[in-house]
Amino acid sequence: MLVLKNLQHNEFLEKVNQKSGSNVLNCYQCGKCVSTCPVSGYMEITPRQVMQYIKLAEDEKLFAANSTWYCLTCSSCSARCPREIEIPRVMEAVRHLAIEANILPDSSKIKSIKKFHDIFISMIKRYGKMFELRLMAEFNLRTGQFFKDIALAPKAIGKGKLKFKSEKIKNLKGLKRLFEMNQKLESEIQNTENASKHESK
Amino acid sequence: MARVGVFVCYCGANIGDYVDVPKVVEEIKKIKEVRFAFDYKYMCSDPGQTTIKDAIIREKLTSVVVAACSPRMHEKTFRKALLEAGMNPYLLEVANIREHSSWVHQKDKVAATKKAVDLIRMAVSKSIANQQLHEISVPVTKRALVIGGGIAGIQAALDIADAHIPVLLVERSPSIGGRMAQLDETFPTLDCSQCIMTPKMVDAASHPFIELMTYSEVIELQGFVGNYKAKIKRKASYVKFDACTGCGACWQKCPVKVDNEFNFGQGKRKAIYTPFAQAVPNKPVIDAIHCTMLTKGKCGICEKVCEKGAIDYKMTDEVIEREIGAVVVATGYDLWDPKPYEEYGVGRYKDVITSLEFERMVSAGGPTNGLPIRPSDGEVPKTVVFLKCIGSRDESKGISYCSKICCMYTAKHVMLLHHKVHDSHSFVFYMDIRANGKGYEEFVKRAQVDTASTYLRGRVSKIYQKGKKLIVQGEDAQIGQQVQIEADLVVLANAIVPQKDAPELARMLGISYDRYGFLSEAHPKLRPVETTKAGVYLAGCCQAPKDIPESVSQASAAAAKVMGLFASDRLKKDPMVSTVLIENCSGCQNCIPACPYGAITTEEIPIMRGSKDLRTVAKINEGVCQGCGSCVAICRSSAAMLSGYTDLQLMKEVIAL
Amino acid sequence: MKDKKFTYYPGCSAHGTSEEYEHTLNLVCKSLNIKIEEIPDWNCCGATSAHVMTENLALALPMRNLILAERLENSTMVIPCAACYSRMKETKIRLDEDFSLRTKINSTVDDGDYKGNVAVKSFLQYCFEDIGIEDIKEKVVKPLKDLKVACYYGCLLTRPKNIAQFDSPEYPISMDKIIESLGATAVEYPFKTECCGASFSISNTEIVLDLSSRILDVVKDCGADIIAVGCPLCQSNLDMRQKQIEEKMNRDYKIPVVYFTQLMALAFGYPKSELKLKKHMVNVEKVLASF
Amino acid sequence: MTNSETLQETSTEKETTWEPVIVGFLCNWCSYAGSDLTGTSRLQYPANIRIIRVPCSSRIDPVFIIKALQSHADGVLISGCHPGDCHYITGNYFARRRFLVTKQLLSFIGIEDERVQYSWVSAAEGAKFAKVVEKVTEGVKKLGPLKFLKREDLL
Repeated sequence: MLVLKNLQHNEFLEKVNQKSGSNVLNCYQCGKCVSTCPVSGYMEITPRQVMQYIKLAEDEKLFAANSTWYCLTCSSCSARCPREIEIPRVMEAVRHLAIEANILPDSSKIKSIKKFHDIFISMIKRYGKMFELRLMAEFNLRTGQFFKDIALAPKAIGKGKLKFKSEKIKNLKGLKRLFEMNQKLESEIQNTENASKHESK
Repeated sequence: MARVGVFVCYCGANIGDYVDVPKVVEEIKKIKEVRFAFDYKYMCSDPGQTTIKDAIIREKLTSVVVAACSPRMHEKTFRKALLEAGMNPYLLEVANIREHSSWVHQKDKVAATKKAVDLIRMAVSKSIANQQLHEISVPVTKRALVIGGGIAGIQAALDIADAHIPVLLVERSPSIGGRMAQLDETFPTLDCSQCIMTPKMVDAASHPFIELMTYSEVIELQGFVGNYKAKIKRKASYVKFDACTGCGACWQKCPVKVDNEFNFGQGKRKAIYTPFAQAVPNKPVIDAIHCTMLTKGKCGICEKVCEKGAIDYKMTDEVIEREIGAVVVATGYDLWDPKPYEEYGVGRYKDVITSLEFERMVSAGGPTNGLPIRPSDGEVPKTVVFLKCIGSRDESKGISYCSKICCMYTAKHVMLLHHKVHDSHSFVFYMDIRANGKGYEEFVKRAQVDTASTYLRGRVSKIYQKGKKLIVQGEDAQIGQQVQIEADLVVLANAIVPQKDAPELARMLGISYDRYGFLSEAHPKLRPVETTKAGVYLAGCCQAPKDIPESVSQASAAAAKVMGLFASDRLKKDPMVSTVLIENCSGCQNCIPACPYGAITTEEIPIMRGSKDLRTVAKINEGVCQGCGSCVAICRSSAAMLSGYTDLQLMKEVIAL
Repeated sequence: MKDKKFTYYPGCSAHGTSEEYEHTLNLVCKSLNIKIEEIPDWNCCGATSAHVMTENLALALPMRNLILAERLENSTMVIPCAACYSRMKETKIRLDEDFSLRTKINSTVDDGDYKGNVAVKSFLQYCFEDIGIEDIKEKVVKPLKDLKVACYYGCLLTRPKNIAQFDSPEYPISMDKIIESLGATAVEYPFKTECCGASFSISNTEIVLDLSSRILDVVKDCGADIIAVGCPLCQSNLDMRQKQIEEKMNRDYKIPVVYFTQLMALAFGYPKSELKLKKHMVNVEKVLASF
Repeated sequence: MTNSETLQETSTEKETTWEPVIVGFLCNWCSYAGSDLTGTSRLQYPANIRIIRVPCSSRIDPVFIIKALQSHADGVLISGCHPGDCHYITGNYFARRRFLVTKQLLSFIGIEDERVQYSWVSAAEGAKFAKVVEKVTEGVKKLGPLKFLKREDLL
């Protein structure tokens, strides 16, 4: 049974609202998002339920679910939401909080999705640009699925779809700095948040 | 020399405990205009009032100040006392030393006392400037104007007329009956709308006290409560109603076919037509846009076939003027256009229809004689999906309010479908079921159980064509899963919205309306049928979404209000209204736009007595004036004056400190 | 027609999977006398990963490009890739309406001096709004008579509606209008903006197969010969993965998936050999044989 | 009329410190009713305010405000119905516009903003009225007595 605490000060809700720019309290559970979402069938907690969990301040439950990682940010839901909630950005907010809290769903799928994004970003960091082939290769290697899409690769390469050449951007230094500074920003925000948390406690 | 009497009340302990009353009296006695000051436990009690009356006579008082509770509480009481002592009641001033002193400064008796003294001093000073005022009384024209011939309008008209008060019932379409005439059966009893409606329509048309004006519109309302002047435009019908017998020869012979708007374009009507079979009056009008005789001058068949010679192509609009005492507005509602729901393919898929289109289909007198069909191929639908809250409760695409009746009529549609097509099945997508009326919840239960229909909680996200079927994609929130239905027909319960021209009407009548365009009542709870304009009342859906019982009861309520208004031959009115000192008036006319009630006009007066040269000055209609004083504050030459709150009175109050 | 000029942001895939998109875009602009000025030293906008992982980086990466773009003298910045376009536009909008956020992120970019004076448009939007159907019609020399095209917009060209601020998020018609102006027929079908699975292409393939198959099914039903797209991800999902889908769902589509620019170039009279049709997995030649 | 002395003497009994006098012009339908509600709900507020009842805030002539400041008032509060709720449909809009102009005039002749304040108080906002009065009183107290405008020959 889920035991509900006094929700007068729902920190989780406040954070999500602040990050997403929408007010989750507007949700009246009509379910149009679920019926819209192309992947809601794959989600452990459907978008409609996500909204409710946020209202109930059940952050861990959400962090541990695959839902926010499966969101494709296709925005079909927000285009149809009668209460004009930017659901993808709510999902994003929850995901970011999960990353900050460093809680991942215990599923290889999610791990591989996250891996993919990590590789992606690290590549940008290294080259300033992205190369599908290297991305695919690196991803498959790191996730130990050496032969995934092996059928596609040669054909794709043959058709010049996937290139071996890799151009770098000139101002890589600047880009590195950009990465570092943003990292700092993120951590600063977290620290201040934690600080405020301690104060409130 | 003014002789003011001051009466300070202890109000038991309410004032006595926190204000040093004897001290107050002692202070007040120092004011030289104060002839008599006296304190008493309960001034509002009989003995209290008696002391006031006696003092008035004994001390020949010129004005009276009662220091007690808020004037909003007992001003009337004490005014009566003055009257009974033969004194003009408006020579009274009340100093509010309870709500404004003893109750709000309970911790500081000295300050409270001091304040009480000041408040009384101010009242005394003002009362000296008070003048004798006399209740205004205006005559009443005992004729009511009812705008709109739907069920609300008809009900109001009948109730008023039954009290032997003449009623002018104005309807802009060719027949009365309104929306209700379009309905098949009505919830929660499933009695046939026509059967209960038609008798009332006939009564209204034949009632000796009702003057029915169809195909007409109210275009102007002048004047004030009890004394309105209404201008009504009678649109050219090209048919002499007095001559026409409604035999129908004309519309049978008319060659021009037009989409039937009464059935939402399902089926055709002629260019000369009555909107529906039971129309009242049962006399046709010619639709000037489509009639070839009026557009091209060709045809003229109806004229030939009409034995009574009732057709008159030369007819023009005429404006009729009537004196009116009160107005009941019952202009009804419109339906929200669901086009913004692109995801439902509204407009792209023929078989996605609105609730009222479905209503016409299943109604016996409708285009398909009561058989529901798929507009695309005319086949009888077996699987029908009903979607609720289309436009309602949807800030993004529609409006944020609940349309109130959709839950009920959808349940009704489910039943009607089941009755007409036994092997059909209904799916209903809902967010909440709102069945808060007598017998409503039971009705919904019947719809769910007796017809074995499937109610699904959730909103549909997408509808698309696959072969002949419509794929309806939604969520069943109970099981928390996406569901898909292969439907033959989809019915959208689209929202109730105000008539498009409701704001125009409101401005013309001088009443207010809300952000949606619904006409506003004077008070949401205690004055639900009145408007802020005296003598103008509301009935039915022009004020907010309502079902039939509510519309009818509000109509009767409005009728009762009209009767109450007409009960006396003259209307009494608070004399605290504005007047113009014409000798001061410069004729700048700044006051005219300042008046919220349009009570101010101008008049020409001689520059000086006997002179022929005229000048323009403001003229205030005390019947219309509500006494806000905007004109007074805006007047540069202090010509406008608000009785009871004159500049002198307020100024004296200000400087009395 | 007076000369037009725009700032061009290719996006990473333009130099990889979708070079035929960029190539034909150039051809199209050439025959419309539109000058193209590529942003010097542009960087990846972060799509589709940055915004998944972090908030600031997802804004900083596009912002750098926006700043570089502002240094060129063009009023508009045009982006072929729907994903890049979406990130870029969202960043712009959020920076423009939130000043503190703007200054915060701006400080992380090398000599950042963001002003917000460059309009961001997808190439589709640019064709529809800035070039205009009429001017496109004028240039058509080889009408694509009775070619039945299913215009597939995907998610990001018209959504989120407050970001894209273009056409309809549910039932867009801009590409259809363009295709019609080329003499082809744009078929009516209900899945114009359903999601193809996008970035899951690599990391979560079976979802992509599932979603893309739904789209291909509907397109097949509506009797289209070919799918026109404006997004490299959609293209690769529907084209590269089509065979896999056919195997998995044992269906038979064989529907070529091309960029709408390729069809424009074709109609503008460029020989097929120049359209890089060979780059597509599903054979295109058969369908376009008659042109 | 020399009531200033009596005023002094009543006040001197308790405290010798200066207490401001504030005149409140309240519209009959919202703010005056609201102030009554403050009373009936026994909410306490500073005793400095002297309330004058007018039918509508639009009745208030700027001259009243100036006159009040010229006589014994150190501050003025004007309060009417919330925008849109005016009992006289549009009265409070007129009042608001007129008040803004008056404010400009007053600040031009050197009257501090806090001395003359405007507020919306509905018939249901007893608590709000108490707050408003506190706010005004505090503001005026800070500024101290209003001297230079005073005149002795009133009327």
